[in-house]
Amino acid sequence: MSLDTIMLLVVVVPVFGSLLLPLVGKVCKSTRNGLALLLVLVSLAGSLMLIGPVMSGKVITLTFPTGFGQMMLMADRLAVFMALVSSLVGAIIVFYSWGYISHYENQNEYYLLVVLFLGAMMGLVFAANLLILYIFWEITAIASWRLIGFFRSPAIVLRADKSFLVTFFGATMMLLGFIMVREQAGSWDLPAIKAALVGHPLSSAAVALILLGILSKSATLPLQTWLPDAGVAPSPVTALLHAAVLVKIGVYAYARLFVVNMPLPEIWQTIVPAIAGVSALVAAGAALLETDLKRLIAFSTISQIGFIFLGLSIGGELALAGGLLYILMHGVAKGGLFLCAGIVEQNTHCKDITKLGGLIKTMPVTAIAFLICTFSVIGIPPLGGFFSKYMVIAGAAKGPHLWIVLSFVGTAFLTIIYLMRVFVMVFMGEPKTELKSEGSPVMVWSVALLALLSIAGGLLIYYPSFFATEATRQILGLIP
Amino acid sequence: MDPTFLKQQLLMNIILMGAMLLGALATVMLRQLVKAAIALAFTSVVLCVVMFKLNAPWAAVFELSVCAGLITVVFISAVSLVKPATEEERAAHIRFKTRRYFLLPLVLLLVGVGLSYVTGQPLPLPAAEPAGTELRSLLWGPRALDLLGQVLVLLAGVWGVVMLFKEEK
Amino acid sequence: MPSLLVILPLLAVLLLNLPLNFLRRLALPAALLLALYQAAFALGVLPACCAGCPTQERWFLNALDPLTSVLLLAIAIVAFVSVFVLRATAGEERREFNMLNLVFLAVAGMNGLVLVRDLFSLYVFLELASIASFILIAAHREMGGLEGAFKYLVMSALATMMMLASIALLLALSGSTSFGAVAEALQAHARHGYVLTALGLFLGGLLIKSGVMPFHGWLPDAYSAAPAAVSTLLAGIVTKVTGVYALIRLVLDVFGFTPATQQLLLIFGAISVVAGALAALGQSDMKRMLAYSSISQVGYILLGLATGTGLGIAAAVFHLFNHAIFKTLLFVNAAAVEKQTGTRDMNQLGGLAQKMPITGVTSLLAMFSTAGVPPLAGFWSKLLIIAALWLSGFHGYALLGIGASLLTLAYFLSLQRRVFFGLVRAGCENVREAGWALTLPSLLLAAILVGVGLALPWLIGTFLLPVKGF
Amino acid sequence: MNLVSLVMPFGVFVALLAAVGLYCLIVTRDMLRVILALEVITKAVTLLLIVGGLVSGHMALAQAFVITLIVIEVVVIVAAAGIVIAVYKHTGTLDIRRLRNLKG
Repeated sequence: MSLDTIMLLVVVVPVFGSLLLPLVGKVCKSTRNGLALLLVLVSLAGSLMLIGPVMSGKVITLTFPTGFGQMMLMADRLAVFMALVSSLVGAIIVFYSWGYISHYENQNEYYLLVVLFLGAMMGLVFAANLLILYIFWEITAIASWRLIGFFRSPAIVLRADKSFLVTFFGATMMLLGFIMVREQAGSWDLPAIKAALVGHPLSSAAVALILLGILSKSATLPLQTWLPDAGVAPSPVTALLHAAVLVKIGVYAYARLFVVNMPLPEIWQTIVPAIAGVSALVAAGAALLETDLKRLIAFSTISQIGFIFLGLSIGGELALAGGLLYILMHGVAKGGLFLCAGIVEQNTHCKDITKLGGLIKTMPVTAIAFLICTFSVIGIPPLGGFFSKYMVIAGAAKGPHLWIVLSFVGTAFLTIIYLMRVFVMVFMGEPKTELKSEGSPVMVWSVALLALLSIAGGLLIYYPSFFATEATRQILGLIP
Repeated sequence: MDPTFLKQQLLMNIILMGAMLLGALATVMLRQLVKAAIALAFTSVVLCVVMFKLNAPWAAVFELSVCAGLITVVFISAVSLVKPATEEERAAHIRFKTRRYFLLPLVLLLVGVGLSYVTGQPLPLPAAEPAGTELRSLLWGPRALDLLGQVLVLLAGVWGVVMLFKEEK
Repeated sequence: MPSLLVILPLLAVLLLNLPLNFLRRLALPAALLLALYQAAFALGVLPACCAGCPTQERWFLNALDPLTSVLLLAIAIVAFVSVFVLRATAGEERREFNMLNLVFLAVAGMNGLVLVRDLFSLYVFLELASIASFILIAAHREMGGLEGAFKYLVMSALATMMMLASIALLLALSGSTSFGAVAEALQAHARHGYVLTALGLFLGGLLIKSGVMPFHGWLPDAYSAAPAAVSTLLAGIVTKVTGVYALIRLVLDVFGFTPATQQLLLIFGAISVVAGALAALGQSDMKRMLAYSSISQVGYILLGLATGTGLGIAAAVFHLFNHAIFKTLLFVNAAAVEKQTGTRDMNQLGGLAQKMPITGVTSLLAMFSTAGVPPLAGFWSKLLIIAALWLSGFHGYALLGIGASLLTLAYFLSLQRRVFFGLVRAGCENVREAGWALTLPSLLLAAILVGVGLALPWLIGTFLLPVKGF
Repeated sequence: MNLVSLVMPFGVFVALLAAVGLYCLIVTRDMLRVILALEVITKAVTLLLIVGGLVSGHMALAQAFVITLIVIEVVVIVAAAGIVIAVYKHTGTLDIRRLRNLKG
């Protein structure tokens, strides 16, 4: 099998395979669950197979001749890195769903949407054409809309609609920005655009419009409002949406568009980090005041996304590599946090942290997994989160904007406070609710796996950081 | 058509069209619908005369038989299905008529005055019809498509009558 | 033979009404067959049309071009579907037969309208399609239908009088009413007041016919009060052909793009896009919301046309086609919902997606297509319209169009939330999927939407010629 | 002689006729009178078509148009009358203000 076929399969198998799931589900439920996982694993396996070739410096491309000119899929190190992160976390989430979602109705719809979402994510990652990027971008929005409204009560559906409208607003603005790019560069294809834009920086209006789309997707100020509301979704979904994939779409698009292909004018290297800084700080403040467990973690996500944006936008090899590494580490750790929250919610039927307590006694594995993931997000060595945070801050400190760096250091301290507060209130102290035992084995295994990955990410930091550094060098054109 | 001939005819035509306008006003303002329908028929008859004078005999015949005749019949039968107005309604109609129609003369005056100021660069007359073009050959030749359309429209009218007028059991 | 498309419905009407009892039962299959023939014909000539091969026929000289064949295809599809809806909803057999006859006549009128290249013949066929629709709207003789039909009739009569007056003026100027001769005469005296009066009258009539804001008063009434099959036909294609298509055709072939026409189209288009969407947002009757949505989408078509570039025109025509598909689909589903629950009031519905999965999913596809969510067909047409506006320098209007697609999504999400999504409402527990006569057309239309959407990047170079290489 | 000055006197009367019809259409509250008003406008347009034929010298063409127009006009009027009568049977009145059921 040639490499471009593998790349195509990584995208096509989950996207079209997901459509089969409801049909299979009508016949046999366990087959459907297995098939759902299998589809995601195909993506994961495909991404793994692509590591070798891209690390040896290859860029895999696949072009379709169409009426819009060439349309391209492309796999470079950045894309493969991102595909690996999302399919890895995605596979764990689907696995966790086996346990979690079995209590609810509409399971067919659930698996269809989750797998479709992951497939669209793969398509987005490998897209080297603005139109393809946009199409997959919107498919993820549709899937997450239905997933947020999964429980269907009026208030929940209203919030789902709200989040869809906010992201759709951003996306349409981005589309207008793409049209402007098309007008300026004469092509929808990223390589062609890159070539055409050498020496002609992109117009600020186009940058601002595209940035609006990116910010809305990654729930960054001022378009962050939908994300805490989206916490009404089933827990694995919020984990998927927030932590692992959805918000990273925005980040990835930023890297793909503005770091790799359309270098930004100097001024944006101040504006974007500043937006990220404000967003991180405000969201951390909000997290400090929040008492709803899932909303709190959502605010924490908004805050952490700021770090990734800082790494990607400030310039410099170290910060950029740190930003990429952050995507991985945050995805794993935040996914773990959400899945733990899901277990807590399902067992106690309560999301209010002031009404919880002492759960460590009956749920030791969940509690420890939560603690490990918390440490990773906070950035305590030797966990994975420490290295990425260190690289981002250190890289940013080399830059000219000390005040931005200081604000991020402040945010990092706030992170320690609000996350430890959650842990203490939920798992330590006196039990305030009826104590329940651990969740189902599948769910507990999933969180334990994510916690182990967080540890492994720190102990074996050499491999991911080597990958991230290589990807960065390719992005910056230091190697071919 | 000879323009001087037209000029001679113009006065006559203006008188006729004045009569048409009066007919139209009567159609619009007469209280009883039957009378209004008859006023419309009168308007049609005058229009028919105008057409004759303008050298359009076939169209005039159609106007006379169909518009002045058939449509009036349709109208009067429609009106006859409707209960005659009560005393109250009549009184109300007279009261509102003056209030509603007092602007009409003003509007007409404005339209007339406005139009009489309109002048423009002269537009040349198009080439005249080749001699010998007859209505018959025209209708069955180049305009046969319109005839087909007419047939279809009449069929639609048949179903209109069937579906809208027929008493339901 | 394009003239068959007008003659066959006529023959069908005449033959089916011979006094033989068994013929009446053949009406439905005949209608379906005719629609299939027309679809096959349109698809068959489309490649030749795109290649620019002129056709010689006595009545319809040079009638076949891409615009015409796309419209013929859309007419065939919508007619096909509404015959199904008629079967499912008409009730009494006698009435169903009468309505079928009128559908034949309406289709003949639309086909003729699409094929003619003469102003007066255009008027004749336009009236034919309109008259058939008035009667169809009033067919059930219920108060709402009668009211809608009367309003439509009055506005439509006014509009056709305006057009006829314009035809008379143009006849005096050019001595002919064929498109070519009139266009020539118009070019010679482009800026004369007399010509501008004629143009204004004609465009005004067409704008009323298309239901563009602020001349839309009749449209929501006619759409919402008509019997289900009729509103499907009306919203999907009749008003689009009699209004929007005629506008596109005349602007392209006769009137030409002057800055004045461009401004006119842009302004009315923009008003319709925004005000239509805002009005839709406030509706609680399902079909009324769809009607306002229709007004808004017509606005997009006008915006695309107004650019006057090959890209914009192709996009406008494509959107017209898409609109025929997705709006028909939505009206079919509205008919299914009304039939199964007995109401169109969205506040009394809820959670129907669980009870009527096919209706729910196909509606969702149609709504997303309307709102311009990829990868459905509506996305591409909207993208092309916006891109055409932007590339022609109408940046404000492009921004407006993009913003309004957000409004579109907002009102459709509200519809979706109130009717299909959400918890099953009390009183809707026993609702089941409507019969195959309604689900089959839904599935067919949804398949077209998705198919065209997915295949468009490849179709675009073949069938939307001016867009090639965009 | 030119086209504008030839059409002008006729044009004025056509416009006046149309104005009468339009005015009535706007102010009347009687459905049958709405149809009468439409008829008046139609008369104006018929006259304009004949004038158009006259000044362009294509009288036969104009006559063909007028004949077609008259046929169509009759059908429209019949349909309108049918609708009005049906409404009358429902409501017992011709008052156009009763047609306010559909709103929004």
